[in-house]
Order: sequence, then structure tokens, then C-alpha cells
Amino acid sequence: MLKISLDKLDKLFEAISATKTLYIPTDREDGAAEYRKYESGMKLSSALNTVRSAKDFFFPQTENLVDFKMDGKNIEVIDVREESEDFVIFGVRACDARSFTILDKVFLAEPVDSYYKNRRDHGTVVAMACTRPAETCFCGTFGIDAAAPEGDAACYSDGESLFIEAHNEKGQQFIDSIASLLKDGDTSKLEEVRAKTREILKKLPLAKLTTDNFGGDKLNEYFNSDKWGELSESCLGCGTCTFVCPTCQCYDIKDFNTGHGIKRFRCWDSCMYSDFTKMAHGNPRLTQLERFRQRFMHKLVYFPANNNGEFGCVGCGRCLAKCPISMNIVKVMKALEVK
Amino acid sequence: MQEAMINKAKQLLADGVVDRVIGWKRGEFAYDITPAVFTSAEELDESFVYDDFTAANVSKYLVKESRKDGKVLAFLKPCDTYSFNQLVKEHRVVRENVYIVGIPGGPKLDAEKIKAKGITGILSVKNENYTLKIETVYGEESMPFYEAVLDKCASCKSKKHVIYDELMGEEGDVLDSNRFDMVEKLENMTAQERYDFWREQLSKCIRCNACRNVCPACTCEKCVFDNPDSGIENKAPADSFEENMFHIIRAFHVAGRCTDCGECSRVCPQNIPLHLLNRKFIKDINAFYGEYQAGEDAVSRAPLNEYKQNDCEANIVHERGVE
Amino acid sequence: MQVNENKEFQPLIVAFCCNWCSYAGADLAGTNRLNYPDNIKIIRVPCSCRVNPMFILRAFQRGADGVILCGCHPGDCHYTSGNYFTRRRMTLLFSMLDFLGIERDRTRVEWVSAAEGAKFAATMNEFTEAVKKLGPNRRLEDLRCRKQ
Amino acid sequence: MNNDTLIPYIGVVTDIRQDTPDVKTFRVVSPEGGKVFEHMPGQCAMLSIPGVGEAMFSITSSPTNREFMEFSIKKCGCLTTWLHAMDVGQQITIRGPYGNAFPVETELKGKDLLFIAGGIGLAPLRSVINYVRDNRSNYGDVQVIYGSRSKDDLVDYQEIIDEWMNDDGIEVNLTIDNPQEGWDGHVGFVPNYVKELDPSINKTVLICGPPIMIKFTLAGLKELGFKETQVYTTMELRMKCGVGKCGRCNIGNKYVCKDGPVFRFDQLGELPDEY
Repeated sequence: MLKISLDKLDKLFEAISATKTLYIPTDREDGAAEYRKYESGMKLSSALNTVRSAKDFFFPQTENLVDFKMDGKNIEVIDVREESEDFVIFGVRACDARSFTILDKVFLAEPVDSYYKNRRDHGTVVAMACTRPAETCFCGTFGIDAAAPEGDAACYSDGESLFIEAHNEKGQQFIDSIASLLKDGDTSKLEEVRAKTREILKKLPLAKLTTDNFGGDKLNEYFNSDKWGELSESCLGCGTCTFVCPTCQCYDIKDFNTGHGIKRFRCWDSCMYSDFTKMAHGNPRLTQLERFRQRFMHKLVYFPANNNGEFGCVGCGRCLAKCPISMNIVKVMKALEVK
Repeated sequence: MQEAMINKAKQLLADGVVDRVIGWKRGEFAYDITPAVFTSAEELDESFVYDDFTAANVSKYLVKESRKDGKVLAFLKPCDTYSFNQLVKEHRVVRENVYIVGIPGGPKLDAEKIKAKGITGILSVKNENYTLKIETVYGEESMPFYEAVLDKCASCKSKKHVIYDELMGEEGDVLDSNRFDMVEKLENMTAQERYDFWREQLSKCIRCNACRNVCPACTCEKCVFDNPDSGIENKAPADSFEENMFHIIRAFHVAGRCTDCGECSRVCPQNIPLHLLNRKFIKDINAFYGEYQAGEDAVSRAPLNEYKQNDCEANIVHERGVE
Repeated sequence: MQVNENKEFQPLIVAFCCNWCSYAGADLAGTNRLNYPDNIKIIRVPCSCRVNPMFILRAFQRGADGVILCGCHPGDCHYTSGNYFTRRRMTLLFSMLDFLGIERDRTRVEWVSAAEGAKFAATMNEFTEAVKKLGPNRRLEDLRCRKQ
Repeated sequence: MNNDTLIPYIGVVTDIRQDTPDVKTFRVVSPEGGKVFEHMPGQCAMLSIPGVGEAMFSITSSPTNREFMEFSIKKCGCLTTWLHAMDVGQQITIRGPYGNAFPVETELKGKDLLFIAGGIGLAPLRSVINYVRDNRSNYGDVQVIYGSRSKDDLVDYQEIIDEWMNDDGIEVNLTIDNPQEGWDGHVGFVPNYVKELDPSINKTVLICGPPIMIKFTLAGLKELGFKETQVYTTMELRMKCGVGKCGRCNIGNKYVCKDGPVFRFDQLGELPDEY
């Protein structure tokens, strides 16, 4: 496999950013990691994951859809779409790398979402294998191997060097663009590191969690479960879980009056919010119980029902770490599960 | 303490004094504790927990819980009693339906601070003489207790319970806290520095509304930010202006009512020091209109609901501090 | 009113004026032919107390470079005490804006009675000059509202 | 870049008809004249006034109408209030068509049809009724049972008495909730009226109206011997995108905007009761 010494990472980043916009996870002042546009001197974060997931790059929190100019009774529609620039997201973890295939199933299904596709076409995902998974990790539950991430290309570290391999043509192009910095390397130590990582993954507290008893065929059984009341009773109805989730993709479309025109934009929305399904004449999800149920039913039942059994969760553990009241998909799965 | 609380709760349930207990429920890990309602001794035995991670302020749940049938037992830490008292003042809780047992408070721990030390794979956390012994999948780790204390506890304002039906343990005192230090530090910066500081902080906001929804003072039936007719309803910070606006208005709506319980900062997934905005208002209110602690009593008028004829003029802002 | 001919920065200033005193004061300034800049856009409100913090922020969002709030002198409020509440509210709001690093000279409260046409004109002249010195509002503007 | 379904077309409102005190029917054409797009009966479109709001409305005109589309809209919320206040000539934005349609070319072909509607619920069915009238030879007997609060609340009353009632092979039964001066027709709620009329159980039923009406009518139909597989309805939930991506109009795993709005009751029966 091709490799580059870890102490030459700066050179690698410089080379990538010379031709394309590069985003890397980097440490913020408060200690949390965040994807930022690479600038000289920026260091790759050693944190396991960023607070915000990498979905931002393809499905940003807000984006302009279309502009309108209003003139008396007339309306002018202005298409504001522009071709995205080419960019590389470096250091995407296995869970986030998988999340893109889940988002693809929504946004690239007919009719294709051109806003998403535009960025997807221009973005190269360079994943990074995990070596230090945390207690909140349960990607294995969804068949993800943290030591062998997906993505257009993947990187692995053996502590000394960074090994890079391509998974598809886009990944190969990426490697070609930095070929001068890479040389062939021996992967025996890497294999040891990966084996060790896999051992740790097996020892994680959530390693035994399975999706065996979830899926599209359990729809009414779980929907009518009597556990929802207890599970949702302390839910604050905030959107933290939704907004840190790499696979949550619900959005709202809103208009903003700039004073000289209307901007129609879309933004992330959360099924946990009280107005999510509110209509002029009523709301089918009146209490937090229904909203809470919707989120987890979507991930564990509805999504697999519509997508050949694929679940709407990648086990990244962000909601486990960030929920203000520590209620999360793992607790829901354990409480709900009917064998 | 946990044992004593469970016993107290069981006894009050058995005596028919209360029908339900609101407390904290054990999670998957050492730190992921969820506020919960318990209705039986079995449930209490099974999962009731009170330890270094039970930081959540349960007083806001009482807005809903106290309107249900029967009486609910609430274990309130000193800071929680301020929030509850403020809710009593605002007629948001039905006082008769709540039986309050005051319990000693923190300092409580912040799992994020442990993780920020690079300690991951946490399996258990033990406090041994104010050194945390942390068992992880990567081996044993340790760190000083006080380095993992929640920000809100590090600047604790009071160990005193301002409202309770019964007290467990010793009553504490109002503390001479250092809670305005950071506000003061910011005040002494230049406007540009302050602007840069807040831009850095507020640009992290993902508008998850956790700060609003957890806040015991935010109990409007319909928030202005959820009301499409308000003209300022917005779900996402589409522009830096909206980031600023949301946080100014959020803090302003609780100005004079915020007890400084620190929940907003605790729950922020992006670690924005939101309590600084609330403390700025508290500090200003103290300076301009006299010392005032929201929630300290259930009768006094909130500073923004009253006035004095000789109040300072608004332009005082232009005449003090650093430009 | 003055006619601005040169290309120097011309701020947009929103003045919230209470119906009973300050708006009448502005009227008086007009009937007395006292000059005040055309940068000032007056919004009449029933009482200075009608102005909530959102009004101030929204003015900045929609392109104001400065916002001034004028009401009856303390003690003279048509509704007895409205302006006292305004005073507390705006003191805290302005202090918060200052805390966030928004230039403090962009905001002001002035008490102008119906008889103080001259004070109204003078205040507006002075405030406009102060805001002019600061330049365009960049720290509390909504980029979407900026005219291209 | 290809056109995106989220970018709307312009439509011009060329006629506004006051149907009932709170329902108006709007005629919409493209600025160049003609229809903005083609649709099938039962499909919906997103109408919007930028800055006011955007919402899903069923297309009430039949696809056999080659010149324009019509929308019967009840004044209910923010956008509909605005629409009710506008004048002829106003441009609106329109995108679609969204959703499935009543299976007029497949399952309904050759069948005897029974339409049951309550109030504004006639709007989506009107499209089908007129489609059937214009392709009369493809379908058997047609019966329409339509009820409203009062005579003034009967949507498309003029079209019903002028056209539908004069057609051969269409039986129209109207009812209103309470007796009213100038009304010599039936008085009573729709579910009871359906039972009174005792329609042949060979008919395929298309039903739309307030949820409570649908609930009781369906129970009544079952009593009469109708099977759930014979009954179709059309649903409405809050929608934003119209293409099953924004995630809010689902009932179970089905999105009303994409997999609906038309459902057969046996299909609905498999889904959770959350609508």
C-alpha cells in the first residue's frame, strides 16, 4: 500500500490544498474537534470524532434554494445554483463515511436533489480508520468496520506512517494528485494495529448490541410498544440528537424576506420539534411521545423498510455523548427490543 | 447519599405522602444519567441513582409533573431550589403537588472534561479522595476531581436550599462566588476583542434549542422562536445576525428571572459559554438596580417588572468600561 | 432637510419616537424649520415602552447603522410609567450589545418632549455624526439583507 | 444543471370563484397560456406565495381539461388567507405534480364507482369525477354522495346541479347537516346517509372528507358489506418538499407526498394510526 510518514502530514495537506479546497478535523480552543478549511499550520485533530458530523459538506445546515423578486402581481424566479468547487474531506471516520451512503439513498433517489448531488459529485471523501474507539461507539452494530472505513479513499495509521488506498475512481484520482509524496510501504505493522483495533472494538461496552430484532417487518409491534411513554418522558424536545446525527436528513423549507426580495432556503429540521408536523388545522404528533417515537422508528424500522434493510444509524455515538438528558438510540433499542 | 434518598423515597411512597418520585436514572455508562419519574420501590431499587454525574436540574419537569394528579416527590439540589422557587413565583408550578426534599448539591462532574483529557473508552469513574480513578478499555486512568467539575459547579453561588419541605443533610450557605470573573474579564477587553470572542463562540451554534428547552426559566407555552407569526421564527442560524439575535433574545427573555443554574452551558453540545450572557445581565442588574438573586424568594418583583424614578439612564452604557 | 450631495458614507438611522412627546418634538422641529439629517427614518410608536429588544435588533438586521429611541421625559409618560420600564430594558439591552462587541455608539436613548423641537434636531444631528464616524454597521447586520 | 423539483414554475391566476363563504376556486395557467404541467386525478401541487408560505393542494380540475388547472382552497391558515385575499392576475409559484393518483386507468377501470365526500373533501374527488365523466365509456355506474354543513358550504354546487346532475348514469345525492330554508334535499350526516342509501356492494368507493367523517363512513360501509380493498381515500399531512425527502409527512414508512396521497384502506390498515 502507498504510504507517507506521519510527520509529513503537513506536506500532504499543503499538496492537497494546492489544487482543491481541503477540510480536516481540527481541535477548537474548547477542546472539541471541528471540520475546518485547511490553512497552513493547521493540525489534524487526534479526537475520535467531530461534534458536528461530516454531513454538513453535502447537506449544509442552511442553503439557499431559489430567490424570488416580487414586482406587483409578478414573480420572478431566480435560480441561484452554482457549480460547487472541488473539495476533499480528509479524516472522515468509518461511521460518517457510511452515513453518506445513507444520505445518498434519500437525496439521490428520484427525483435527484441537485443541490446535494452537485456537492457530492465535487467532493472526495478520504476516510480515516479508527485506532481508539470510545465507549459510545457501536458502528459494529450496523456492520461497519472502524478499522476499514468506506469512502472514496481510506487512510490507516500504524503510528509511524499513514497508508492510503483508493476505493473508487475518485479516490484513485485523489491518490494520483499526491502520488509524488507517497511511496510503497510494508503493511505488516499496520495489520497488527488493525487487528488490535478490532480486538478493542469487540471489548467495547456496546459491542453486543445488534439490530437482529429491528427492521421494517416490526412496524406495528414497535410503534404500539408501551415503552415509548417512559422513554420519552424526560425528552426536552430539543434538536441536539438530530443536528449532531450524521444520518438525520429531514429539512424545512422557509422563506426569508430580505427587504428587496425573497430568499427561499432550506435548513435542517428536527422531528423532535413541536412544529415539525403542525398544520393549519392540527398536528398528528401532538406530544413529545409521538415525536420521539418518530425519530427512532424512522431509524430502526421505517428506513430499513424502505431501503432493503439498511438502518438509518451508523453508531457514531454522537447522540450518546451530546443528548442533554442522555436518552439515546442505544437505550431505546435496549428498552424496546422484543426477541 | 443515594441509599438514603432511595429509602426516603420508598418511605414517602409507602406512607402515601407522594405518588411519584422525580429523580435520576442510571444509564449505560458511568455518566449518561437521565431524569426520570419513578412510581414504585422496585423501580427505585433498580435504577435510581444519585452520584457525581447527576447534574441535571429536574425543577423544570415539575411544571408538567405538578399539574398531573397526585403529589410528586422531587429531590432538589440547592441550585435547583432557586429554579423551583422562581417557578413558584411565576405560578408555573403547583406548589401543593410537589414534596421537596432538599439534598446536598455538587460539585458535579462533566464527562466532557474527562474526555477532553484524552481519556476515552470510559467504563467506570470512581472518586477516591478527590482523585478520579477511571477505568477504560485502554486501562486505568486518573485525574484530579476538580479538573473534571462542571463549569456551573466550579462557580457555585449557593449551597443553601431556598425552598423545601424536608432537608437531607446539613444546610449550606450562600457562597461568595467568583462567578462574574469571566464577565468582568470580557468587559475589560476592547469591543473588537469582545466581538471576536463572541463571534468565535456563537458561530458554533447549531440552533438545537437545547439551551432554551432545558432552561427552567424558559417555560412559555409557545416560544417566540417557534411562532411563525412572530416574524423572527427561525430554525437555523442562516446568518451571523441570527446567531447573535437568538442568543441575545434568549438571554434577555430570562433576564431578571435567570437564577444562574448553568444548565444552558451544561447542555450545549458545542460548549458555548451561554451562562456568560445570563451572568452579564445579572451583573448589570446588580450594579444598576441593586443586588438581586432570582429565585431567592417567591414574592419580590423581578427587576424588569419594576422601576425606580432615579434609575440610571441607558446612556450609562456609553460612559463606562472599555470601548 | 439637508440634501446629501457628496459621496461620504450616509448612515441609515432608525428613530423610534413615542407618539406623545418625541414624535411631536420631531414635528415641532419640522414646523420650526430646524435642520436634521434625512438619514433619520422615524417610526412612531404609541409609547417608548412599545419598543422591545427585537425591534432594535430587527432594525439593525434590515440595514440600520444606528438606532435611537426617543420617549417622554421620565415622569412625563402618557401612560404614567412606560418609559421607566423602557429605561431599564434598554439599559440592559445596550449593555448586552456592548458586551457582544457591537459598537456602543450605534444605540441611544434620548428623552425629547413635545416642546423640544430644537433638542430633537440637535440630538439627531449629533447622533448621525456619531454613527457616521463609525461607518456602516457590519457587526450586527444580516448579509442577506445587504443591497448588492 | 438539471431543473430541480424544488425550483417552482410561475403560474398566473386567471379566475377566482367564491364557492362557499370560506372556499374559493382558483384557475391557474402558465404565463404563456395553457397548463403549467400535466397531472393525473388525485395528484397534488405545491402552491406558494414567496415570503408567505408554500403548501400542498390537490388539483381539483380534471386532466381532461386541456386549458387550465383549478384548485379549490379553504381559508384555513396563513397562506390560504393570503390566497383568498388576492386578485385575478396575481402570479403564484407552482411545482409538481406530486404523489400517486387514483388508479383511474387500472383498478378503477370498468368499475361502478361510489364517491363519498364531505365539505372541502370534494376537492380531490372532483378531479376524478370529471375525469370519469369525460371518459364515461370506461366506467360503470357512478354515484356521488356529498354532504356539507349547509347548502352554502357545498363546494362546486353550481357545477353539481348544472352538469353532474344532468349527466346520464350519474346519481348525485346531496345532504346537509342541519335543516335550512330553501333546502328540500336530504338532511343528515354523510355516514348515516350512506347507510340509508344502501349502495350496491359491488361498487368501488372513493372517499374524502374530515377524518371523523371518514372514520364513521368506513365503519358504515363495512357494515353494509364493503371490503377495505374496495375503498380508496386521499390523505393530507404537513409537507415541505413533496418528494419524500424532507421527512415529515410519513405514516409509518409511507410518505403521503410520494407513496400517497391516495391509499386503499387495506394499505392504510397496515400502517400505524398516526394521521
